[in-house]
Amino acid sequence: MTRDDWYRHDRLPHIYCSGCGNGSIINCVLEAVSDIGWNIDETVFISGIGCSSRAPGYIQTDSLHTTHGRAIAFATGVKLANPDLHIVIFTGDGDLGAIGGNHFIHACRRNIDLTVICINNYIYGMTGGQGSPLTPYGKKSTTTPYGACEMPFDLCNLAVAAGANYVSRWTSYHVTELTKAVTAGLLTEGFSFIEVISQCPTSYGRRNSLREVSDQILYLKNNAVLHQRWKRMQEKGEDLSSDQFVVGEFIRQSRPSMGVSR
Amino acid sequence: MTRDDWYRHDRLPHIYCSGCGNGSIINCVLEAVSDIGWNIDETVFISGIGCSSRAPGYIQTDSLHTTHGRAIAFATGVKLANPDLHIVIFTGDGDLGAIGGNHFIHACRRNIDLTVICINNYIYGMTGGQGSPLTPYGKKSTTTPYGACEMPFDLCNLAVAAGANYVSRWTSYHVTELTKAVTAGLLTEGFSFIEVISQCPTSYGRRNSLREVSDQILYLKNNAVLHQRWKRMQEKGEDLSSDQFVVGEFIRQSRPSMGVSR
Amino acid sequence: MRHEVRFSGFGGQGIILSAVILGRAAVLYDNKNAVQTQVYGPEARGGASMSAVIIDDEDILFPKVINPNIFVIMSQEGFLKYGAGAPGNAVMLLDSGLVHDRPSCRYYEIPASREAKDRLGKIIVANIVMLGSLVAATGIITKEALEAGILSSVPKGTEDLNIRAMKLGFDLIMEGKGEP
Amino acid sequence: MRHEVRFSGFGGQGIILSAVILGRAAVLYDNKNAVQTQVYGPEARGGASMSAVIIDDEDILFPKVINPNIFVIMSQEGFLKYGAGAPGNAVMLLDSGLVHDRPSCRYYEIPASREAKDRLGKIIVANIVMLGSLVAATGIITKEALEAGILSSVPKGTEDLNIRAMKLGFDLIMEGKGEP
Amino acid sequence: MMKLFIDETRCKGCNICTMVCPYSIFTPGDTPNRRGIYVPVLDRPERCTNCRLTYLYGRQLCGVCSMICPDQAISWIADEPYSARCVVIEY
Amino acid sequence: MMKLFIDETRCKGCNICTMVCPYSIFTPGDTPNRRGIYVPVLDRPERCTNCRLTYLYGRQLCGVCSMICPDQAISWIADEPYSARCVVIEY
Amino acid sequence: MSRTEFFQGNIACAEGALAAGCRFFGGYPITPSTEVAEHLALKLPKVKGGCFIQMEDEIAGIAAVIGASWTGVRAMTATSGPGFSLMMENIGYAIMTETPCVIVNIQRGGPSTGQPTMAAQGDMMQCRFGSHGDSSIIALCPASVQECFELTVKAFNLADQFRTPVFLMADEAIGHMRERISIPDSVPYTGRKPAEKDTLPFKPDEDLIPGFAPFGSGHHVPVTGLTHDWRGYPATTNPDLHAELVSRLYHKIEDKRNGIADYEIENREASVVFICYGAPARTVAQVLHDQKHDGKDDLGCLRLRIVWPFPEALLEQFPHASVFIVPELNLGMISREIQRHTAVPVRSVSKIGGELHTPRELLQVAEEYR
Amino acid sequence: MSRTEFFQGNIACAEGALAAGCRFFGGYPITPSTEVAEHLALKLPKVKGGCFIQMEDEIAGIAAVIGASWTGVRAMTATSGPGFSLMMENIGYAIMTETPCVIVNIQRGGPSTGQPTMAAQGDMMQCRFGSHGDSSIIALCPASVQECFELTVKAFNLADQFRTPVFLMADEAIGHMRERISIPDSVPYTGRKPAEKDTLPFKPDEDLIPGFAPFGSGHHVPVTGLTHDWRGYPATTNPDLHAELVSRLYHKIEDKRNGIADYEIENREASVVFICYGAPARTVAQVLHDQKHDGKDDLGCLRLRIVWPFPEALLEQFPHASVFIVPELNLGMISREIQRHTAVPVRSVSKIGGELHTPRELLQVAEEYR
Ligand SMILES: Cc1ncc(C[n+]2csc(CCOP(=O)(O)OP(=O)(O)O)c2C)c(N)n1
Ligand SMILES: Cc1ncc(C[n+]2csc(CCOP(=O)(O)OP(=O)(O)O)c2C)c(N)n1
Ligand code: SF4
Ligand code: SF4
Ligand code: SF4
Ligand code: SF4
Ligand code: SF4
Ligand code: SF4
Ligand SMILES: [Mg+2]
Ligand SMILES: [Mg+2]
Repeated sequence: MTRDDWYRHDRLPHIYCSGCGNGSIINCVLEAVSDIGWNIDETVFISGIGCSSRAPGYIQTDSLHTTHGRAIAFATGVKLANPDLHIVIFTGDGDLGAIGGNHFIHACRRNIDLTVICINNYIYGMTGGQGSPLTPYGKKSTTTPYGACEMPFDLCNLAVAAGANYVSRWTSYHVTELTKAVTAGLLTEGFSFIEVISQCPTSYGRRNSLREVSDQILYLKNNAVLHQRWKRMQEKGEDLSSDQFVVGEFIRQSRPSMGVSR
Repeated sequence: MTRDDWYRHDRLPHIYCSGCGNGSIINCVLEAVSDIGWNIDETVFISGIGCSSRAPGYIQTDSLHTTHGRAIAFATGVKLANPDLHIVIFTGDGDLGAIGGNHFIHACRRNIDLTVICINNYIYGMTGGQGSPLTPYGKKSTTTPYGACEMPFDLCNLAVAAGANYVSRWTSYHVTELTKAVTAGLLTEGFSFIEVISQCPTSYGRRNSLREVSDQILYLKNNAVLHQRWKRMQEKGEDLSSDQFVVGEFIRQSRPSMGVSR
Repeated sequence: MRHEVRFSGFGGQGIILSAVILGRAAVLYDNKNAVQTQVYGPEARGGASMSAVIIDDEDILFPKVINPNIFVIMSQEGFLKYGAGAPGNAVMLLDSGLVHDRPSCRYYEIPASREAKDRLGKIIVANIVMLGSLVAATGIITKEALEAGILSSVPKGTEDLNIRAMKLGFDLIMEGKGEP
Repeated sequence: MRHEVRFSGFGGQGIILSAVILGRAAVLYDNKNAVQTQVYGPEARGGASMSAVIIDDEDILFPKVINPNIFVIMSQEGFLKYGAGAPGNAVMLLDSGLVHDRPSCRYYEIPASREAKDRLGKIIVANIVMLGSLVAATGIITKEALEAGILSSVPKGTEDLNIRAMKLGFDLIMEGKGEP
Repeated sequence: MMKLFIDETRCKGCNICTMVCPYSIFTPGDTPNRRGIYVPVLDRPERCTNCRLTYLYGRQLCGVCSMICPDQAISWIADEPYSARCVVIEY
Repeated sequence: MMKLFIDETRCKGCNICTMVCPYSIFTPGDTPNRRGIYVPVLDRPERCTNCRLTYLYGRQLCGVCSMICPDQAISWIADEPYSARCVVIEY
Repeated sequence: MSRTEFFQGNIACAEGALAAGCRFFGGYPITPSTEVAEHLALKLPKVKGGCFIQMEDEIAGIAAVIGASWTGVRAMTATSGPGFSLMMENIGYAIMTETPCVIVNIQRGGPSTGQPTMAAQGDMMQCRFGSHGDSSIIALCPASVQECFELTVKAFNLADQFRTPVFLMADEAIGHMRERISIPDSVPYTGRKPAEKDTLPFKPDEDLIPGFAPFGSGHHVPVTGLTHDWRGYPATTNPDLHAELVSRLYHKIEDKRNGIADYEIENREASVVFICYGAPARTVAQVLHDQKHDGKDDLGCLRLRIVWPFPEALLEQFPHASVFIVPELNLGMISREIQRHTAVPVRSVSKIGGELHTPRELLQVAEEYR
Repeated sequence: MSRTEFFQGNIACAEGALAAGCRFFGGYPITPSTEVAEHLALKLPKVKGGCFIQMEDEIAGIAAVIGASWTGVRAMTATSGPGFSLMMENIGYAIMTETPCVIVNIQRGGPSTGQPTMAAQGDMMQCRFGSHGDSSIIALCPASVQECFELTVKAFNLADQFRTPVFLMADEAIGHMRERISIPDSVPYTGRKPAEKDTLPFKPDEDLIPGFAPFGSGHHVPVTGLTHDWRGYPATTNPDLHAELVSRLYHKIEDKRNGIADYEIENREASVVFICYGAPARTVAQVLHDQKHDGKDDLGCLRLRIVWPFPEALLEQFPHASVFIVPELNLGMISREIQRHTAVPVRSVSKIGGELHTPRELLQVAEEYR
């Protein structure tokens, strides 16, 4: 089976805006599952609510489009009740980082065998552009009209601190690297977390002087700093610019995990 | 005013079991606020639900004994609506670490000017001894009759990763150090988090071969490893024993904070 | 007399804004009553967006459009979804470059997008061109009210452009360009 | 005949367990009906704990104690809170070392804690001593049922100790020690 | 041989493909289709590594455009081999 | 001078005080009070640093027992100075 | 003096809050209520003492609002079905602790995520019975943009007066439509009755409501959601105290139900009487307006602006009623309540799916009884 | 064969779940329901395929249960008021997605944290109306330890049969008391109707209920809480689809209400009729038992074991009733429902605070009507 066979073609084209990064990310995830060769009957996609969380609806498997923020909690039940199922979660910076934060850190702690793809577009896309806990300091949204005055989370740091077995970050531009990271996450026992920074031209870009889709793509391309390089920068006492972010793999370990099929 | 003046004497003796560490910790916190000399009219204690969360009820100030896990969210409203109030939160490992985890990490992220005292007795005391997300691996509780099979959180790590300005850990045995840590937390702008490991003879000790209160006190005394020593151990490649835990100050910084009275 | 106007097009064309401007102009500057409503929903994102305005001299009780008698259509999908069923006695203004089909009622072909691009250099104001044409063609509100409505609705710095777009809309009708 | 038994003491004395054993014994080994209830609540922690058992040959419909006629009291606070109001026709067994006051009904003074400590070396089984005395004094269930009830309720390895405690309770009554 | 193909019923005209192809095979379209979409046009698609070499190597060789196309609009369909002609490859 | 004082209406007999005093001033009680509590007894409380020296230094000097007593049962009340007598301090 | 605007219902609601002196908004975005938050995000920071915060979820939103209210400020949140469900526990806390606050629910189609962008009145029972335990609350239903403004103001006044959460139960149709609104320079104001010095903080006055002592005012109020006595101290195993407290919380509102009723009656002589609230009232108004054109006048209407506590005495205002027709955008919620109080047949006209009843649909039902 | 035990209601409930084949418990401890979880924490790990998990809160608890249910296993949670309130959003999700699951609520005194250790029936309206939007559910009320067992079994059967969340609405009095229970070797079992191959996953059969296709069975079911069509695809702006779906969810239960009714009737000829459920039924039973001793027989009783959907046809079983006396441990919740359906006067006898009505109290009320 190829990536294309995993799509629910009768639901395409999807509802995403033109230039939205979500579609690229779904491609990468499906590429990874088809590469690994998971059985489509035994793979379940689960999500919360948001543009990003609509992803499972376009995939030809059993899927659970749940309530806002709760995908991981639902998935925990699915996985523990049937550890033979492979479970991938699609979520957003709002769904996971705001309302769903608790389920997130608890899943990391339990190291339950799930893979979470968090599409971080810095904004609540679905509801029209409110700030999220990932909206960078100073950036505009409909609920931060004067610029966000709260510091954002670093979800990867949080996942590491909470105990996840696999953590990495890429962007919707880095499709090749992302596909590899997702593959690694899927194959790691325990909880895997992949944050994907993505463009939302409709609700984020146009409010933050990234008018065109291409501006956002270039932003992702130019501001991604490789984990290894960041380490070297730190050693030299250098700091990231306010737009830069670190990409790469942050941890891969094997703390005790739950729900692993034997 | 001395510590004693902060107590609601008409409510003493409190409901805590004989030998429970909660009372000692309240002493330390009140010692700290009276040391600093906060005005009793402008100090508010806020808590969730649990034995630990009953603490504010014994203190002669305005107080808010809220719903389970939500103390920080309520406190956020109090503080932002009136930044002149000093706010201290009492919570437990269940209240903060289980149901209240999301409010916790968000408050760390926002760095809102609150001080949180989390009494970690490794158990849900109030409801009679169920496991909490802090119950150490393998330990018994009424809901982990075969020993906890989930890894516990390190709340201090989590607080640091989420962005808190002040984080430290002590125990109900270390009353002097604890009082100093609380004082430091109260005086730090932004979010301060002090975890206090404490004995619960009724619901934890007797299920985990710490039958007597004295066993638990000795446990706290003997297994606390000072932060600095732990660093040296790490350098030497040594590990903590399964009973040991690290105490001391983990961070004191001044990231941007919210709700600070000007 | 109750007028029910329906706007449709695709996301980004400013369909909603057109309706709001019309309603606001009617209420604030023409002293009429107006109710503006619209279709929300994610489906509106890729597909056709729709907004409606009811204008009446009397109080507007039932606030939803029942029998729209004026249509402003700016995309083919919008036409199919919201314009194709227009009753015989309706009037339709359509962006002739974007709508391929034609209704069975009276209609005006307004090359709004093309003219906006060619004459004003900004395709983004095509909706205001359509508004101008609408008012010129139907007189549903006064031109003065429309102008005031536009001025109080568009972002600072774009007033001039928008007024020129409105006038372009007037002209396209006056020049008889739109006549069916 | 409906009997309503009320147990009270402080936390840690095994007040609840006593009641459960009595109820279980009645139901499983004496083929009677029984309902056991208790007071929960954090206030019960430091203060007096209370548990009640209703025993009846018929079905027990209303499950709460209305007029307790048998009291087993193991602390002064328990006495004040749950025993002091005992009606004249009631019977009370009290741990004479722990309860200072005396009721106005018939009562047995059982030095259960002291005897448990002195004779069995374990103050923890004072409640079982009281249970033994209760059954010996009132015959509310058979001694055999009580023994079976205890055996099926106490932790493995403590059976012998508990049975000895029960017998000690019997003896204290037989020896007339508790007589009022 | 394979042929690059843009599914017009899916493409939303975002032009991301025009930014990522190492051979600049995609260029922004300039006329809207019936849905009002400016679908990119292909510039000498036979230059695409994937088209040329996938069969040879028996696996996907680039495919970045197809992977990044958020609307699942880019794919390859089988095609008869191109007749020999000079292909200028621009790096 | 001050005098160490255990409030019997509060003490729950946990004996934590008996573990922490550097002078072992508290020792576990052996008879229950009316509430059934074994309140610790004080062994030569005049040895307590706090009792002896707080007035002298104008601040709390030890106070660990009082701070750790979970039941707010330990405090100091004013007392007439002890009459001179030999105090053996055991370290 | 007043100014005229062409506003959405949601914006009018936010403007009403500002006019009422609301100084704190804590919430979480959700369609179709988000514009309330967005407008306050723009405006509150510009008002002295004003604070807008987007919390991590709705549970935290209402929690922050309750916390803010205890500092003495007027505070509100806005949400829709899913968020409203999440608030239920803390709403009960506000009831139990007698914390004034305003909760706006712009109702959308449920259950669950259902129809995020469509109108409904499906949470009318939930606002009354959605939190565990016995209680009573106040719920207002606007039928126009103007009323979104006015009833928001009123909601704050009632919240302060009764020390209770008050719900503005609007719906997507009213919240999202734009129409004429006239915004007055000043609005009615009834604040919290202050606590007298040295009174017990939860000891009620004769009106069953205790005076309010904000945090920081030296009253040292211990607030708890546990059953508490007049001092605020927990007393969780005392049946009498619980019965007294919870009955009082119930009666302080329910006893006034016919007094605080806010309604419009049209044609008391009618035989066919519509009872309505919120968006369907617009359809009913159209039908009643149209009957005059048709030269008829046997249709009447009771329109409720305060739906809970339900003012059942109003049902007697129609001595000739042969039927009560109750159009609702749900499966007949307030119809249930009406049935309890009257012998007149109640005809529930449910419509779910997001569209309003058309005038024709209601007329057809009315015809059946003519 | 069966064995006799002396169990708490909560333990009986857990045992009932095990007997019914429940293999998943996800929950969060709360007094007075915790023993249900604790017992299952002990037992489930010993059962093949059994899984107990304590989640981070009640929201996650019910979420995990719903997730587990989609793998085809029987799954449950147990809670009390505050936790129940938190579950409301996801309960709506279970309703909308037609996910069978059992939710045990051991009711305690509310609102808010209220009286954690005292008995109440204050969540009876909440279980019916606590989630946003229109819906219907099934609620069972045990009045003895034996019924805690039996009705838990029945709850699982009804959940599977109707593809809906089913509530076991017990109370602290029943949950915490210990009494005789007889545990049979096997229990009635009605499982989920399986989905036929290649049918649409949400296309109902004639009984209005679609067949169930568990995850992993190759049916590729897209489950969503949004309004969806028969394929499970979102269709959130289609009024007709929404109306069809939500009406069906309502009617699949409500239409069967008089059929699935589970009740006991005593003395159809009575003039004074008690209607009761749960713990107060014990008091009523005592009163009726005692009247025989007094040589009277004018008291009758309708005891409901299934309270929702409300089987109103049963009210007609008492042709001579001059009053319905409804003792409840709340301020009169089911009384409200009864009032809707009958012309017989309804006398609500509320008791809140945690204690049961005494036989004398109820007798006194009955005397008023004798
Ligand atoms: C309980 C609840 N609160 C709020 C909402 C409204 N809501 C839907 S999606 C969303 C935000 C989604 O943001 P994110 O997860 O970043 O997804 P994106 O749309 O940006 O991909 C919100 C707040 C909801 N559906 N349910
Ligand atoms: C929503 C909700 N869920 C559950 C409970 C029951 N509950 C009360 S306290 C508590 C645990 C408290 O544990 P912790 O915070 O560790 O406090 P401790 O008693 O150990 O000090 C729980 C689960 C509740 N009151 N509310
Ligand atoms: S709103 Fe943003 S995230 Fe949502 S579909 Fe559009 S571009 Fe993508
Ligand atoms: S149960 Fe544990 S935490 Fe609670 S009062 Fe008793 S000892 Fe303290
Ligand atoms: S990336 Fe895909 S959707 Fe975007 S323009 Fe290219 S083909 Fe079209
Ligand atoms: S596969 Fe690679 S080379 Fe071929 S068109 Fe796509 S991006 Fe260009
Ligand atoms: S520490 Fe306090 S409560 Fe404990 S024994 Fe000593 S005086 Fe009593
Ligand atoms: S203050 Fe110090 S020295 Fe004095 S009794 Fe207490 S612990 Fe001992
Ligand atoms: Mg997002
Ligand atoms: Mg704890």
